[in-house]
Amino acid sequence: MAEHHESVRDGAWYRTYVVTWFWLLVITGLEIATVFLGLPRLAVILLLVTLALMKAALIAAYFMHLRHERLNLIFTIAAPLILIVILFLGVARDALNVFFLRQ
Amino acid sequence: MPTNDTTSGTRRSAALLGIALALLIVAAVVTTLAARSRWWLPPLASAQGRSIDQLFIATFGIISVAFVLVHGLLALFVWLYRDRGQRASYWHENRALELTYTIIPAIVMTGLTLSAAGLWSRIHSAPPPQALVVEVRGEQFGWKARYPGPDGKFGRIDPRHYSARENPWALDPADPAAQDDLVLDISTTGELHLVVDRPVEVRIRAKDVLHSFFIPAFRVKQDAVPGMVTSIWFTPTQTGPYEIACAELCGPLHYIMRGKVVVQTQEEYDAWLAQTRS
Amino acid sequence: MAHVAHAEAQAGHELSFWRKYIFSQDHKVIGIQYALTSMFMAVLGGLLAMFIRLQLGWPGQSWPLLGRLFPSGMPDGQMNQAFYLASVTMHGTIMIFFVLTTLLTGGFGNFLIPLMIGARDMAFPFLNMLSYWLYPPAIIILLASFFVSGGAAGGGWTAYPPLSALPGAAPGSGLGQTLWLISLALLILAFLFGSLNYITTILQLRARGLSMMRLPLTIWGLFVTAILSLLAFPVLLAAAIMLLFDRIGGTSFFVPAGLLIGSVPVDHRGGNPLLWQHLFWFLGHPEVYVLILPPMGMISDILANNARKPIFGYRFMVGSIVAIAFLSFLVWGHHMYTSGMAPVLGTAFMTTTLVIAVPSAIKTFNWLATLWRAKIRFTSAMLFALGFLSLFVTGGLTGIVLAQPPVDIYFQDTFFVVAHFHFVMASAAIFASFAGTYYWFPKMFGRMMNERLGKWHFWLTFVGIYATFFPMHYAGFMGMMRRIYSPQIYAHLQGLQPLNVFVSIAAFVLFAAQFIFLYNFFRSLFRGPQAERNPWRATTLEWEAPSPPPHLNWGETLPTVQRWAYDYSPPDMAEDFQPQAAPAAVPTGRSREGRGDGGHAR
Amino acid sequence: MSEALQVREQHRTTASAWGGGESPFAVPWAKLMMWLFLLSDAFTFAALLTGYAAMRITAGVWPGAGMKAADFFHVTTVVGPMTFILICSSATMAVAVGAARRGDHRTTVRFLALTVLGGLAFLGMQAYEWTGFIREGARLTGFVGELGGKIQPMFPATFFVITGFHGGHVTSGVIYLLVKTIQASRGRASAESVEITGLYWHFVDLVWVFIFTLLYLI
Repeated sequence: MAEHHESVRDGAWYRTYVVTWFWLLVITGLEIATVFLGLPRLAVILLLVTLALMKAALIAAYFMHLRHERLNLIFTIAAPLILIVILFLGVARDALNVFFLRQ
Repeated sequence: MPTNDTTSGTRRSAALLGIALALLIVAAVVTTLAARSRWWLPPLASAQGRSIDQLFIATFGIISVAFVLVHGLLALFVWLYRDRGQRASYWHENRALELTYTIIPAIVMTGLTLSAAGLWSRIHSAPPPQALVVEVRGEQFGWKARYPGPDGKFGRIDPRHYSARENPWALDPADPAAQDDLVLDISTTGELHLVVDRPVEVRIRAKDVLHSFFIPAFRVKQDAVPGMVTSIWFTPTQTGPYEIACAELCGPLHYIMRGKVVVQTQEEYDAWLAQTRS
Repeated sequence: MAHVAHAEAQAGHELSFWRKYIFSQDHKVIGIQYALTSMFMAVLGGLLAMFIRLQLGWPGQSWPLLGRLFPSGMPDGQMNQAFYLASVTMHGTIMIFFVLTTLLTGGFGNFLIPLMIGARDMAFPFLNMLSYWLYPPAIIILLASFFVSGGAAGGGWTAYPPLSALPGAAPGSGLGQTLWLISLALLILAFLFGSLNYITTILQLRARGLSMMRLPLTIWGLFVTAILSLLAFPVLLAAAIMLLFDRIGGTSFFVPAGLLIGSVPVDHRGGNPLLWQHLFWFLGHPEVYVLILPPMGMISDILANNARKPIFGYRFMVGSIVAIAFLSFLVWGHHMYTSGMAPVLGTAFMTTTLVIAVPSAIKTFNWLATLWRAKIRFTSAMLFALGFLSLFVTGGLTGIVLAQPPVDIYFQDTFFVVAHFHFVMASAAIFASFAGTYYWFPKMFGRMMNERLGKWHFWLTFVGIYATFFPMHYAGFMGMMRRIYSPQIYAHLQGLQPLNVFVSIAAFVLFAAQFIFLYNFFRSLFRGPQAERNPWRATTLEWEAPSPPPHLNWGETLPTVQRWAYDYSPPDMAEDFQPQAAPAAVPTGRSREGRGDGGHAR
Repeated sequence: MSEALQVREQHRTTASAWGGGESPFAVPWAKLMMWLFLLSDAFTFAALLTGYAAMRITAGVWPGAGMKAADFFHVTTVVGPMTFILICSSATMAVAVGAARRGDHRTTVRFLALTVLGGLAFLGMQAYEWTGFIREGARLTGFVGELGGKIQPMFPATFFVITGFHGGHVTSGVIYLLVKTIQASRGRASAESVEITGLYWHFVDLVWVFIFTLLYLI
């Protein structure tokens, strides 16, 4: 039932995983380095969020095999995530307002 | 078979429902007209309330038209198309019709959005510089108010100095600006005094839980949120006494959390202030 | 598929009574369990409403007889404030979460989904059983809170902190509030299990030929509802966890520094009460669509069936369900216009809220167009469906008033809001449930309900609802606040009392009328005439199965679907309906334009 | 529409992926259900993290004036390695899934066991990290001791609640994996069920990516 396309030849089928694993570690290293580089605050935040999103994408795409699923499943999983962004933006914008109205 | 209602049963149901829906329209119109004299918005006493009432009346007109239209059509259809042995038409798609009743509501809603957005931003604009500034505080279960002293400054607050009798506002005695602040209990002994035709900015605090500062006659409502100072400004236009209510559930005695506000002329207000301070 | 094989193996031997009726994995039994439990809770929630109306109609009046029944809540027969607020809170909580959500998705959803899509059962029957069996413990915990010290939660169904976070703030904020949170968390888990099942089942287990654009709108409503629950309830779960930590662990998610309860300083600092409102309404608004989308679907099917006419504008109907569902996640802030939320967000939320009016209008006019040149059969189900249409419009229109922040300044937290949501989501959803019960009762139990009693029930309920809730608009105009124990001390609310007395009496009549339904329901259960397979001559799949359907629903083979769900009165056919699974009939004459799929695939 | 057209339309419907009778995604139902569960769980974590963001924004300075979150944690010595271990366990899980798909039971069991070890190591280090943080004065209610007045009380509270919630997920994941390992060693775990276990485990890792970034680094 669980037939999937394999993108790598037999014998080296774990290569994708090793490569993914390697990149995840590299990005983690970069993340930790970013904190200690003393960059401007906004740059640090942007950089860290970008790196985190990249890691998440790697995990979902390769470890969770999302890349090898049908496109409609990918959309089904990814589309609702936009709501998280909306929730975050709404709450964060209002939290800023609360900050300014603090007594 | 239960589906085969007798023709007279269908006819009776159709007639009843048609008449009921028609009566519903009549009843809604009649009671609303009757309600205008008894059960309506309290008499208006603020400047911004005019625009709010106008927007409300406009919206009310729009929804009344829609109410009558839909119920009228419904009454008509249940009567006209009751089962009389005819065959229903196999008609289930008409792009032009559907687009019509997509676009018309869309236009109406756009209009409402624009007018309401304009009014909303006016209500929440910065208060004019000559505005009177007062603070009110909601607590279980009453309202207190604070006027700044002659220095025009509100003193610092420190909850550690709270004392129900001596220092109900928890003013910090170390702050010189706090020495001359005027604190009133506007639920029991005192009243919130405002000046007619002079804008007032009310800063709203909460001592314990959420409350909501509600003056029906001014069309003013703003929650008192613990930990922050919300504010609202408006211009009273009629002298006289009005009442403050709490509109946010704040505990068992929420229903008695009432306050008093008095709108006076500038002279009366000055006299009151001088007398109270002394 | 694996589960079917498993289920078939199970069907081979007789199940014990317990496995068959109590811990059953059959979706039909679970659906009926959900429905019956919800009915019990509805009576309870209704009773609480009667307490509220008793107090508001005659504040200060003593009722010695009731006082003897409820010595703690009504000492000397006079209701105390804490008991009043507990009634208000529990009425809301029970009706929204424990009645309507469970009845519509748990009851109708469980029963109808597999039958209407031609499946043998849910994708994961065991999870389905688990979902139901989280519900009774949640009820027990919720009801137990009436008997703890301080009584049940009294902070309203929205449980705004700090009132709900600080045990000292009110009698109901003690243990009662904690139990309320735990009970709700259990129920959220039940909804999550249910939603997982519904979505998977509808996506994966549709019968051959039943494409998404051939689904009956009931299934569309339930499907989209399940998605809403799946995505929105976790947010409330997270908020409930935070509130529990605030109450038990001493954290301060929702409690800022410097608060004093009486003159006792509160030992919390750093929190933000508005955060709860955001998270709560991020669930809360989709939740009201959880209560209205399944009714919209059910009503569409019942209208089409009894009008003997295809539903008008099927594609727009599906589109508007999806649009409403998506928009429902973007409008949560319209509950917070006066809360101290940033004004710019008020503008944004007003815009999204008014946009929702458009798909709602599409649906209303499509229903009306369905009735045009129809052949209407006035069964009890149809009467309730038409009643739904009226209530939905009446309640929906007042939503346009409330959506505008400047106007909402005045109406927020007044009885105008109470009237609005009692029309649009409470009454309308209850009408749809009644319509659904009259319509699907033959399929559920194999017996017919009494139509005469059904009509009496309809007329009393329809008139009762308008008499109860329409005058509440006027109380709102006057500025009567929600959740107040008595309006008597306010100058602006003088002259209101006759209105409140009228509303209370109407509410009592309305409540009493529901016993006609209960009598009809239980009498028909045992005494009703036997129902045939397809008593309403409907097109959808559930009517292909015997009444009541056997375990696994279908015989040897699953049905194959040939056409869309609304082939009523097709031209050139003697019958005025053609079931979805009926083999293609040989045409008798001229060309048959628009047949087959209703023009969807083109 | 003629009869022929109708027949053709029916063929087109039944031939489409969405035409019923099969999964439109070509995945087994249990796998779809796991994906949906993870989606819903993502919203729980998102709400918690949004709450955390609201706390931070409202507080202004975080965790206190002139301090960084990273000052309180052993980012390079403990939290970094924790992240490393979780990524590794995710990789071993992926290998186990790949092996299960090929019917290579020995490799499946071995790598599942490795994943369990990774999970346990992660939990152990998290316990160590919590202990250290508590020893510095962190409590659920706020900091105690000399730092007490200078640090936002919601700093330790959000930390404990969010990492605790994640730790709970890891713990249930370890139990889930343990069951799967035993089943696999007896040859009773299907490739599909191992893959579904894997999805859950990778999700736990994926959430940690955000927790690591938002709680420890930013």
